[in-house]
Amino acid sequence: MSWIIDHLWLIPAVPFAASLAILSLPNGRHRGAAALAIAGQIAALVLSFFAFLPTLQVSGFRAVQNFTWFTFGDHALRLGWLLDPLAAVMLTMITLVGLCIFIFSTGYMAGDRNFVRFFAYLSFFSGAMLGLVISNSLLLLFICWELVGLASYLLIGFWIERQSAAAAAKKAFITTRIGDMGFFLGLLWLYGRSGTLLFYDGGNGCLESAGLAMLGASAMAIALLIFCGAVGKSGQFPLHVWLPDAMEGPTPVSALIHAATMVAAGVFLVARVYPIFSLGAIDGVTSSLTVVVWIGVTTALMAALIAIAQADIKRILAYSTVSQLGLMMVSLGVGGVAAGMMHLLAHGFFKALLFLGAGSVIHGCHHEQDIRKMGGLRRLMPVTFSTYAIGMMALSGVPLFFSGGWTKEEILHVTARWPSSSLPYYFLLAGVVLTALYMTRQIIYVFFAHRRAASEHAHESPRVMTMPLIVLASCAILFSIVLTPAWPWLHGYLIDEPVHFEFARLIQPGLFLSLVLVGAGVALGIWMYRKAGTQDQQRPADTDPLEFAQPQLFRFLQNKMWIDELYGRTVIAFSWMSARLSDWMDRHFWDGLVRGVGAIGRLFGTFTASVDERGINPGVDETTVGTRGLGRLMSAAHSGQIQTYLGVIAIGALALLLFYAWLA
Amino acid sequence: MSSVAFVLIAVLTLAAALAAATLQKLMHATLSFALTFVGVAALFFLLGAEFVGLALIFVYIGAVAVLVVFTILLTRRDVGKDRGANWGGAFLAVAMFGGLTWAILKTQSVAIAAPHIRALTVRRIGEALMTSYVWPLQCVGLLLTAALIGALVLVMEEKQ
Amino acid sequence: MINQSIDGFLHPDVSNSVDQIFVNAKQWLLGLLSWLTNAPGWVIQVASSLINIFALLFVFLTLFALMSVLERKILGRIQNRYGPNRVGPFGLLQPVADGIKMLIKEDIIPARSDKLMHFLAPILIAAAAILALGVIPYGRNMTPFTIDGGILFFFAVGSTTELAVFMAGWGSNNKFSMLGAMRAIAQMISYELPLIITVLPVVMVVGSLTPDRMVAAQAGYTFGLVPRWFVFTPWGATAFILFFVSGLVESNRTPFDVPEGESEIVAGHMTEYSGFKYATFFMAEYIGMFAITGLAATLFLGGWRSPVQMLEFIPSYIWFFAKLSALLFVYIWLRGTLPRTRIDQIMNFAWKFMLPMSFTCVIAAAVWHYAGRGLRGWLWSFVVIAIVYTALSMLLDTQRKFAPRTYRFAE
Amino acid sequence: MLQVVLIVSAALFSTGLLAALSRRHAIFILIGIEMMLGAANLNFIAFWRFSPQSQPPTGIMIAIFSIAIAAAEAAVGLALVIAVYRHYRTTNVDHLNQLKG
Repeated sequence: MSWIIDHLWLIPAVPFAASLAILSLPNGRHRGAAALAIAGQIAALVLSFFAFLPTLQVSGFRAVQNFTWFTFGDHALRLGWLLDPLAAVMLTMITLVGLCIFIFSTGYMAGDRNFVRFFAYLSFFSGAMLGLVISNSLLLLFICWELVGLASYLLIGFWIERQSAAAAAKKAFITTRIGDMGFFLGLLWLYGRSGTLLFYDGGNGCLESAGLAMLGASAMAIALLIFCGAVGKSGQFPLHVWLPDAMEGPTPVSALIHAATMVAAGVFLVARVYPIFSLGAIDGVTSSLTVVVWIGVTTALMAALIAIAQADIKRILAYSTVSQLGLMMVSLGVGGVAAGMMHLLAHGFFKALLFLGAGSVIHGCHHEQDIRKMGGLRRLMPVTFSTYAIGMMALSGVPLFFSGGWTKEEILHVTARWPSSSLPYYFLLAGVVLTALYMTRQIIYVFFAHRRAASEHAHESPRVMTMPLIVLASCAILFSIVLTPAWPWLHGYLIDEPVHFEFARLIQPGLFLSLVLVGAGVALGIWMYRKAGTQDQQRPADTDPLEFAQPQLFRFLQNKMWIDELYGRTVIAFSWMSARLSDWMDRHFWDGLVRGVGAIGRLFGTFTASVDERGINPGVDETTVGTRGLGRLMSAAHSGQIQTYLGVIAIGALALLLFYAWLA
Repeated sequence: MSSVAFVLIAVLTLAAALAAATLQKLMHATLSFALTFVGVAALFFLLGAEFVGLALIFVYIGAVAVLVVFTILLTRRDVGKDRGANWGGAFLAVAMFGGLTWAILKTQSVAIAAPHIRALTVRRIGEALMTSYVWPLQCVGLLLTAALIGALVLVMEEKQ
Repeated sequence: MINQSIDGFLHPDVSNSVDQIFVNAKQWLLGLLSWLTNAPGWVIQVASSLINIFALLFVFLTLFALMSVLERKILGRIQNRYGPNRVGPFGLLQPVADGIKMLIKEDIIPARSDKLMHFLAPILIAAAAILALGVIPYGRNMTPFTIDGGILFFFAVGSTTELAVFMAGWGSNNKFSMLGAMRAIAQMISYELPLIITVLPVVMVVGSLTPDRMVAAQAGYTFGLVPRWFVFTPWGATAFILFFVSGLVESNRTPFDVPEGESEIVAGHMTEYSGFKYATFFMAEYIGMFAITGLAATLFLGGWRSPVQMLEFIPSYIWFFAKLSALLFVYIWLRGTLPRTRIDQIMNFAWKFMLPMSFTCVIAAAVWHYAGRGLRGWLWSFVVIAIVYTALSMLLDTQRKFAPRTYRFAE
Repeated sequence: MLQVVLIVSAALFSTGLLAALSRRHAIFILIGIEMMLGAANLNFIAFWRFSPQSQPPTGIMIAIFSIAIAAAEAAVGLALVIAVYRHYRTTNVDHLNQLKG
């Protein structure tokens, strides 16, 4: 299977080709579009699997294939493909989750008019994301990064006729662009310093010792600029505002792009260029990593808090995603690259599961997304409920059986040992409690309690939607096999360490602590929301218990801590003002200049016109008259008789013949 | 013997050609035209180019002449009288013949007798066609296909 | 060529001398002439050609006479009657009587006809038919005129027939004649393509345009049993059938005799001919038939070669004429069996079926050659032909088109 | 000897020219051109015959190709004549003077 290493580009190329093929289909060909997209995805999955195999055989496997894109002067701009454990696991996760979501979408989007377009975009996204994962060049990664952003934009605004969807798409695009600006500057700076953008290039890449040595003191600034991109893409504070709004897109999109894969790209990026971040680390701490930690902590806690007060099922999950991404960032920041990546992978499975479950719920409730209008779906949608519960427990970090529990454990473990400060550790512990709390709240609202308006006529989703749920739920559980501390295979695989089985490591004090914390969160949730949705003492039925108890706090959280409004008043207002100013300048100042230049031009034009009129025209006229006369004379020769022409040709040939004969 | 045959055939060919150029009855002129090419093919035979001669008969008698008679048949309503003799054309033709003859007689390098040559077999022609001339052959094939389609399109009845 | 049949009835030398008896006779005659007159070489050459020509004319005019009476007799048997049996023994002198009748009949020329063309047409058509006979090998060393491009000569001369038919039609200045001529030319042109293209595989496989080489290429026996005739290969069998059908059309024989369909257009281009000119047309038709069947035998049936190794002592020309007679019998048999087709059916058949199948034969022959000319090639070329045949029959919807005719009656 | 052949060819060419120039029927102009082409072919063959032997036989090859091209030309030319006749109801080139200047 080594040929796949030489043809790694095939993996992203297949979904791209599928996307192009789907775009060329006429609008009504739903079956064809779905078949093409799923076939492309299956092909990519198989290829990814084949690419995964060789990485198992050699420890520290890294296959690099570079090529020259173009040359300018002495410089050659080189791009390349890279296959290492990090890329391999990402490939497998993306294609597997993607396949589930593609299949789910055929059910979820079944009645949509723009079904074909949807699958073209999905395939396009898949190709771009796979390309991003296997890039061996920061530039190629950036290109795919932007393509992924484009796919995200197109899919958020998929229901383009909705005002809110269009606005959310625009918001997502612009917000992430702010981060990408930093990323691009970092990229340029890196190129300026090291002269290459290839990660690995036989010792000359920018992540290898020679390249890193050239960075010197600017490494921190470069790292932070690149981190800007990650902040934008992964919805970290302060650029997290776009991600909850992105839930305007179809639910499978939210599951695939805004939960499982694309938003994880920021984390992946940091993990990929980790050598730049950790350059010159003392005891595993650098200033850039410290920034990463604190951003991550802020995001994790803040998003978890906001999630408590949201009513939209998808929005809760979106804030949960933001929070989990923050968790991953913390893990990376404190030096636990493997832990962060493991959480990324596990999160990819269970968050996709949760979103698809939410999609199933929404589908069952006739596109109602407000959890306060649902309830009692447990009996109506048993498959969705059970899989959703698995996802919820994985997200909350219930230990032992759920993949999320092990990875969260790992992260807490790494964070506890961070030498700079122990504050992040406690914040994360609080985050654990909060996560359990808001997930419990959501489950109670949606699946327990009694039925409300939207769930009166709910129904279980079709086979094609529940099957991916079951697959993903199985993944969320089975994935934990390679995560347990007793046999931390994935950990060893990612950071290239030998793995051996040791049952004793399964029993740790941290495990009991998190069990207690999760238990506390769940218990708190059950206690707080036991009577949610029903009238209780003075509280009306449609009021949240928390809102009743702490209206101020609840409003603060419900309005997302007024961050959007803050941006509205500051950044956006400032842009608005400057735009107005530019407009005024344009109208009154620059226009005047342009008009003045125009007037000069017109004056000159008048002059030339008169010259034309007086001097040139008569001359041309005369010439025309002469030409016409000549033409009339010549046209007499054109008798229209073909034989005359033939005769003339014969005369000419004869003359030529005689001339040559005479010469000879 | 061969020179006697040559003179006979040349005279026949030229007489047929002249008939084709001057006969008033279109059908007779067409048949004279066919006869001319039989004569030319016979000249080819005498010159040792059997294959080309046969191909000439095949193409001109079997195809072109039949096409011509068909065309005459299809445009039959138009068999009007020619407008008298065209002395200009005749003069030009005679002048051309005179000029060519003068040039041929003047050129000393063409006053040679036939050398003895190896018989030209079809196999040699075939080998040449399939080796050195394979691209021209393909081009001619393409040209013939194009001509076939073009001719069909030209004569196809326009759909009202 | 050594005759290998030792255990035959005749000694090989005797057998050989019988086989070459005509060749030796001609050599002896020429030697005699040379000795008598001491004439220069070219005179001998002309004399040799003349001997060939007279021999050809004698044999084939006799055969024509024989054929005309035999055809009538066989047709009679097919129709459950006797046929001519009054003139001479078994009616064998019937053609002589017919000939005399034709000769002494009044020769009528239409007043407003194109006299020259009316006169020239039968001559040209007979000349073309007889010329075509010249290149066929009738026996070992018995090819009247060995031309390098013999096959090409055959078809070049054959294509002249179309012009002659046209001359007859035009020169008669008769609507029926013209219509008949047009029909004849249309179907002849249409079928000339498959006729020539089915010869191509043989030319390709043999690598020569000379009929003698083609006969030589079919020498030998597979397993000492089955002769290596091309008709025993899939492409050869297909090409032979296609060639045979095209030959039927080229000689305007039933079931493709619409140009002279008497119920519609009297006698086609021969309507205005009578007497000896009519007989000439008649003769030309038969001689054209001999030429086509002779070529078919040469190309596909091994020419003058014996079908069984044991019977090689029988002179080669006897084998050739046996094959010729067998094919001619099929011609007659078809005439007695099949009804006449319509002109549009003939045309559709030519362009939609015959032509693609002919091209398939060329491809199949190439496949046969490149797969080693053995059993493997045999199977592969069979597969090619079977695929194309099946596809064509599905495409052309033969089930519907060639179904029994349905009739509608006027009310 | 070559001269004789060339003179015959020149005569044929001139006759073709005569037909092309003096005939009024469009078909016969074509026929005249065909005769001129035939004369040219005769020249090619003659030059091949009378020159030192070359492998491949170039003169023969050119003649073969020119015959093929002439056939194509005749087919298209006659189709044009038929199309013209259908449109103008005449094949007399004297009446086909739409391009008169």
